Amino acid sequence: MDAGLDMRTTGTKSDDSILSILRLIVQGIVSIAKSHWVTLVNFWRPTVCERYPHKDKSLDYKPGPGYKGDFALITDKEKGRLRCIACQSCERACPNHCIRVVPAGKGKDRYPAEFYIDVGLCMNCEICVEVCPVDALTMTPDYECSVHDPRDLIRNIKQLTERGMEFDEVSRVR
Amino acid sequence: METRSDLRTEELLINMGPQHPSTHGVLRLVLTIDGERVVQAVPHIGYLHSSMEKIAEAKTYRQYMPFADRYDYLNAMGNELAYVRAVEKLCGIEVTPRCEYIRVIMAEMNRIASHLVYFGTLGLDTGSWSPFLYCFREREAIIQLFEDTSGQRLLYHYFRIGGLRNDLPSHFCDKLAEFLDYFPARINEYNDLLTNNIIFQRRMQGIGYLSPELCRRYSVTGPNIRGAGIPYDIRRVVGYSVYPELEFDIPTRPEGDAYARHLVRVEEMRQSVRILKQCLEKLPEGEINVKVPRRLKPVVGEVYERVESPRGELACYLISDGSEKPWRLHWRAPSFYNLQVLPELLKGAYVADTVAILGSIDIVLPDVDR
Amino acid sequence: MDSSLIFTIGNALRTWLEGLCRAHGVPTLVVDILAWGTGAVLVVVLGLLVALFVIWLERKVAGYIQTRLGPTRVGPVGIFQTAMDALKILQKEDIIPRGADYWLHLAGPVLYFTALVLGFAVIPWDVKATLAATVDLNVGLIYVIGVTSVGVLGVVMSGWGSNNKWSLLGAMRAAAQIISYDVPLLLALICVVMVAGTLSLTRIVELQGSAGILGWYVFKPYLWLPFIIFVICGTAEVNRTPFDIPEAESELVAGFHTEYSGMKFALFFLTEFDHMWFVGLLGATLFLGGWYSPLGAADPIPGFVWLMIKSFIFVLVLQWFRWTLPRLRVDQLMGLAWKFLIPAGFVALAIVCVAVLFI
Amino acid sequence: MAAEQWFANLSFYVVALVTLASALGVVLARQVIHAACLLLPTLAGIAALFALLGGHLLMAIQILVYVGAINVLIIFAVLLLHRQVDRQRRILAGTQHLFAGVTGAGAVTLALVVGALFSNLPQLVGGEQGRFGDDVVAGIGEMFLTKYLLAFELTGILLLVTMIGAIVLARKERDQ
Repeated sequence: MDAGLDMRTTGTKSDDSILSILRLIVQGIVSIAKSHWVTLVNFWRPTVCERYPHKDKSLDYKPGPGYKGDFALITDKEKGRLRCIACQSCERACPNHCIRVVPAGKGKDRYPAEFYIDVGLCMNCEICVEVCPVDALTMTPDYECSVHDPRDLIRNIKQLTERGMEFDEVSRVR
Repeated sequence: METRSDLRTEELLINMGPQHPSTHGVLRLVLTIDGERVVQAVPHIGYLHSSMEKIAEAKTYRQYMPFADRYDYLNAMGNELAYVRAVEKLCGIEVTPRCEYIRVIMAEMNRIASHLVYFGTLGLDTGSWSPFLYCFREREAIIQLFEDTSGQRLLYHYFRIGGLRNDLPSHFCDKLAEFLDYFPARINEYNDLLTNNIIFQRRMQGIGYLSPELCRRYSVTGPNIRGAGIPYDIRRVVGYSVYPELEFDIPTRPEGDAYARHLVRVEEMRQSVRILKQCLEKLPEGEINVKVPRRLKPVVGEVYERVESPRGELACYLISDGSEKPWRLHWRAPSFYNLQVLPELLKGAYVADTVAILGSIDIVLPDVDR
Repeated sequence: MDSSLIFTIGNALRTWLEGLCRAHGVPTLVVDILAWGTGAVLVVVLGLLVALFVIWLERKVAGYIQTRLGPTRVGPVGIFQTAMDALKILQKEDIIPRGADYWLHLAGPVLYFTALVLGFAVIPWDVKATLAATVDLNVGLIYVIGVTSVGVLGVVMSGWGSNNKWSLLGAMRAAAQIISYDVPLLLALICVVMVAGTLSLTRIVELQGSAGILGWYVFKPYLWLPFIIFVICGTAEVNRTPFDIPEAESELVAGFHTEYSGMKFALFFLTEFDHMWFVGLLGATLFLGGWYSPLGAADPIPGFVWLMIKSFIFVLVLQWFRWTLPRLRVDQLMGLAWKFLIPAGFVALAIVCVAVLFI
Repeated sequence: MAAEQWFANLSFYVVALVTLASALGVVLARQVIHAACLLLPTLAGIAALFALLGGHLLMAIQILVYVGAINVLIIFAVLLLHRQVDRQRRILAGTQHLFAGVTGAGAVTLALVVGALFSNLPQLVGGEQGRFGDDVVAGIGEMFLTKYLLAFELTGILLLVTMIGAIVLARKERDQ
């Protein structure tokens, strides 16, 4: 078996005596038997598949809080309006320039008239959430973002507000 | 290859890649082969070039953080560590002990995950399919912990300048301890399946010989140089972070062939388990973040910060001109240097060895091209 | 030994047809030709169906070995997955690469498939399987080896005809491999022939059945070494891991069938899995007592079913090999054949000589 | 029995035609690889002729040795050869039409003559069986070890010498 095993490189000499060949055969059989034992053991181990689009109860996976998924804008439930003050910090901080905020109103009543996030461009770094001075923007454990048309990846203020209804605070690791 | 002068066989010029299942990405190797032997191999790189270094010049120090994840995607935590340490050194920021320990935990977990991918893909390269799936099963445990901690599964953006995104989740230490308990037994199992398998041994032994001399000439680092018998490990040589407080060995093998490199990586996984166990024991309580100014403006100057990535010496070279953005950033990416030695290793190898040798030096193509 | 119902019906049909022919003055040859044709079609159809099943089995076995599930979507436990795949592959475009040698590109898969189907002609399915295409050739074993080794020509043709260097490398490897592994395989089979004293597959099975389960050749200690050689060479003949170097996804990008698509690819695919089953059939015939039941003569299960069960044991073992072992290198493959298996074959031959003479 | 004779004759003509046509192809093919591949139906056709004559052993051996081994080796050699061979053959191509005509005519004549000779095929069916009875293999084996022992052994020695010679020729020069 060691025809092409060129020992020039390692400096050791290949030993061609009958004894060493017999040892090689025995060693080979033992090692191959061991390998087969490993696969046999694993044959009976539980499978790790998660049949993703098929959601049955035991397999339905939900990432924990703090997962960097789709975006949401949090609504201040007491005041009945978005927390966002359209300060555009997130827009400036985003490394990929995938956020665009159109502010409206003046002073204390400043609010976002439009809020676009291009999820297709986003790289889930969460910098925008961190720079937000009023904790208005959050990333949610929502990970199913696939669409047929890339234009559908641009989130607008309506979608973001709707998703944010489930959240009172920024989603964080606990 | 010496043949008789009157017996001429045709030499074949053959393109391996950029679309080839075993080049670990879009690497193109132009092979001149004589029968099954490789006469000459020329790697062509750059198919994945993505201006990772140039991007830095247009981003602030904080904004560049997520990009640091992205070029060596198997070692995202390690890349972040290199970048974060470089910036902190530039700004003179000292992080808390707990933060240092968590960073080391993350880097070592990432090292295990990266070596598992290496182990599995080397199995694929040599024609064995099952190790790949098994390794990914074990890797999944680590990835799950990363996901619970950083919110992402591959490109984490978990480290921050002066700290971390958040503290560890409550179940982290128990889960990790559980993993560390069963993982060494699994390594033994996979050794039985692949490493000690006689076919695999015979395929890997004696191919792709890397001499210490060659390592020095091409500045090969990481498990590759340790497989050639030189105990060169940045964790020991520089002793950054909390590594001097931890006990671990630098595994080396004297043979210098592909099999030696493989054994070194397998042993490194065990050493990482050892480091992680100590880290869990010693993990101090306390804050994870220190106060860092919102607008980060380091002084004019430059730093060169080295860490040990699973592929070798990973360094971040930063030059600051005093503004919010780095004037220049350079990655000393280990894969790039390790790949350069490939033509030397492939001379006289079989076509089948080509993929095995390429697998054994363990490159990540985005890391090569950046 | 019960022959199965199908064969009984077939034989009755045949007798009736012959009577009909005689009554109307039509030569009975017509019935013969009809029977041969029917049998041949039956065997080919059976082969294709089994190939679909073996592919499904392979995916399931691979799945569970790798702690996955394998196909689950089409039909219960995904049993119709491969049938659907076959339907899909039928609709695919038949791509012929630019610069390819059209006729060789076409002839390759056809020859590969034909060579295998020819081999099925002499497999003894059951004790009275004369209706099926089974021919009790008195040189059956040589015929099987000869015919199946023709398949490699198909591989070489497609490798050359694809105008792809990887395919060419695969073809060259395949040619070298098959020629090398035919030698130890023949040596192992000669051992069986020496014990049986005949080359006819039907006779070999009958000889094994005469002494109950212990009469099977696999239970004769002096035939263990030939049996092991047969399994190893059988794996090599069907180009499966660890001997799949002509295909070698990770090196040669699937080798000789890289450039194939659609039905031509399906032919390669089906033939490969059918070939595996064929090796199982051959192994069952030569070493595991063919159609004989391990329970003895009073067993109501038809012999055909037993043959299937035995051949699928081989198939499962080959699949287990595949999902466990890494691939050999080209020189190691040759080294294994010439340095280990052929000497081992001669040793086995010597042992069997002594055994035949003195036992 | 007339029907059977008719069937046997028909089979013979079909097989003979295929064999001759592919043999012609071997000579006329423009590319070496095509010629080598066309050897396959030629040799297989001869095997089929053996089968029609009842010589099953010869048929099996013909397939095993000529088709399975020698033809594969020929193709293997073609794959390894330099492309120059193609160019040399193209020089022949100028005279090809004349060549084709002559060979074709000859082959058809030959086919007719052979067909006429074998038209009483059923008498000849069972050639081997006729000689050795039921067990052809044993019969031929016995012949080898008795009547033709010397020839058999000499052939063996010749093959051995050839093998050693081939190994010596193909051996690589040892590195100093």
